[in-house]
Amino acid sequence: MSDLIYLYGAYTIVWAGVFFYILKLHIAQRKLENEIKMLREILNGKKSKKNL
Amino acid sequence: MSEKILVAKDITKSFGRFQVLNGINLTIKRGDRYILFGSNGAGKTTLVKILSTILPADSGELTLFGKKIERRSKDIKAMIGFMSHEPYLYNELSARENLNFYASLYSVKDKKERVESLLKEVGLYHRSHDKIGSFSRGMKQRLSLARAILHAPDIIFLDEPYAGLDIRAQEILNDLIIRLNQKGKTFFFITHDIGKGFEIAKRSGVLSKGRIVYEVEGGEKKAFSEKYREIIREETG
Amino acid sequence: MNAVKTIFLKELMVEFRSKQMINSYFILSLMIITSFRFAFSVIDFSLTQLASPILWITFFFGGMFSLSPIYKREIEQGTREGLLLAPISPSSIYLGKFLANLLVISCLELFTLLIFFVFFPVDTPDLLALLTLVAIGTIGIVALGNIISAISSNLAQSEVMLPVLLVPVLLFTVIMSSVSATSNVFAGAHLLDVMQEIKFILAFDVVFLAVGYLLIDYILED
Amino acid sequence: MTLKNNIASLILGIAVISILISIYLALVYTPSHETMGDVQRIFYFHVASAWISYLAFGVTFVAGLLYLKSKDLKWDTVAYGSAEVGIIFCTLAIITGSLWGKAAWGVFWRWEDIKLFITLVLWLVFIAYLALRANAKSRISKANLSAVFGIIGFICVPLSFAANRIWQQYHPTVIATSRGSLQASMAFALVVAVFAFTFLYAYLLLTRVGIEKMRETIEEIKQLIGGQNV
Repeated sequence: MSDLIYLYGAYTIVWAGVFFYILKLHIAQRKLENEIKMLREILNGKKSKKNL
Repeated sequence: MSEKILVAKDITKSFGRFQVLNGINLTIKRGDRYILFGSNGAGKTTLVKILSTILPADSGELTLFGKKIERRSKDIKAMIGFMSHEPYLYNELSARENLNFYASLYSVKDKKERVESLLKEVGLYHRSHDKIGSFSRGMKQRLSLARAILHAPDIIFLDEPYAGLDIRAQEILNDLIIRLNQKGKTFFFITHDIGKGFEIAKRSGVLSKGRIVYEVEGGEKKAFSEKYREIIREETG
Repeated sequence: MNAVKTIFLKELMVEFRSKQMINSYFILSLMIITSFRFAFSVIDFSLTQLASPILWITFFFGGMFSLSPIYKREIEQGTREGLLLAPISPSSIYLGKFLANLLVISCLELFTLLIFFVFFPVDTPDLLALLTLVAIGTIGIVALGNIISAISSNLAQSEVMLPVLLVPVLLFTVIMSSVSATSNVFAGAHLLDVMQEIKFILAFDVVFLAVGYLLIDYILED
Repeated sequence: MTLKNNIASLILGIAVISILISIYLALVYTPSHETMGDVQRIFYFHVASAWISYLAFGVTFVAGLLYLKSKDLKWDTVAYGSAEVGIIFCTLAIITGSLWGKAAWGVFWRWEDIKLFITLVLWLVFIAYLALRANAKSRISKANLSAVFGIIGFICVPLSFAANRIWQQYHPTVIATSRGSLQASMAFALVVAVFAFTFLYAYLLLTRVGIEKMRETIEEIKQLIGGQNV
């Protein structure tokens, strides 16, 4: 039965690996989305200033 | 004087997200001596590399000798000479071996006589057996010009040819260019230095932010350099 | 064809004047062979079994590091644009360089083989089989080494990147097949006995040459 | 943008549901293996990870070819994203494979096993691929060089797979452990696991490519802002 430790190990590694990768991607995505939003605002602000 | 040998239409080029050339329009006729001025980073080297077919453009149309340029068109390359501030020569080889190598690449006829006469023309005949690793910058540049005109090209591009040359070497280079131009060769230069090229230009232009913003035929040096300074001031804000 | 010959001759001339490849090959192969010899002088080992891997590791590392300057020196001297300007196809640059390096490295390997037999005197009943294997294995090393050298010369840290890129592709294809065949030859096999390996190594050679011939254009372009 | 997000959510949904089903199938529905017992249940997700890594590297190969043909950087982004996702699954496959090996053979790694070997070669090739991209000097040269290297690396694999069979003749052959013939229920669980992971891969690739595109948008906007400063 001690072999089961390998089963637990394998499942833990697979799902933890997938989970952390997805997490990492989502954090990166959020950060970039915010950055784009911020930059767009700066850009629009500049445009409206120029038009005045 | 009438045949258009180079026509560029809306040439653009970017490196990744960085737009270097923003739509270049340019026509060069046979027998021209065209000098394009521009500050560092204006895209001069990129432009001359595209015109001489080393680099492909992203978009736009380039016609040389009435033929549209596609990827690596060999017959057009044989009609182009290119001299850069890099000599494109092998330090391990002698002056003669370097020229022989390029003569074979271009399948020059009567290779031997052609190389001999060019070595004489650029004043390096007495050093032709020495490895060019020992040559001065001016000597290398002269040999580089010999390399560029080896295959009797119809148009010769020069990329900052005066870089690192002393006044004597500059004079020799200018003499050579004018002599060759009188024989019917077309020249296209780029440089950032108004002091050195303007005298021998038939036409001059200014490249700024990836566009040719000013062109003049002949003209006063003083007026031109004032205009040039104005453009550069505008560029840096 | 003319262009290939011109590049071939230029490459040989530059190499024999600068001796970049030749020097690094000699030093490296001598180091590897002697250090293996010293390492195995402390333990008992079977000469026939270990000779083949040692020989190929020497060829592999010698070839790898001596191939590193072949495109890099064109870039450092600024002659790459000169070649790209010329009315020749990039494939002939690849072929010319490949043939020149093949000649240089083959000569170096023959010399290495002599040193090797002095240090590791293995029986080789069929010398022809050994030489055939060395020849076709070398074609593979040089064909792929040329492509990877061209790739790494355009990268930052090119000295590190060359082995990083070359090892996974070369070691598990040409080198392992050659090691396996050569150890059979040392164990007494004849040319016909190792035909299967030879076919595989030849297949690798063809694939690498074809890839280099077809794709070198994209590598040389900036 | 929203349509794309919807598609991504749909794919993620399918992936999550099918993963839950496949976990149930793998842990509960299938019987214990005759000789290996419950440890054999590693096998489903091990095979699925390995399959996804082959698929991902295959996508990198094809995208590399398409890039060289079209010179469209979009394909290069796909190739890069797929290589990264492939490395993740390849790593998972190697770890689970060696755990399975420890249970089945008593050792973590058998050099004689051709599938382990090829997976390791692929892993090394694509680690080298990522290292190449990290050291490229410009965007274009990154795309060109990595496409060429990805092509070389990928076409070497089947050949080295075939050649490996010949080297094996001279290795002492370890008795091959027979997995036994797959029972129908086991085969079904495996198919579901592969299906689930394929959707997981599709979702990860979409997200990864999306992130790369956002990075490029940011560069673009920054240039626009910089341009207006003058």
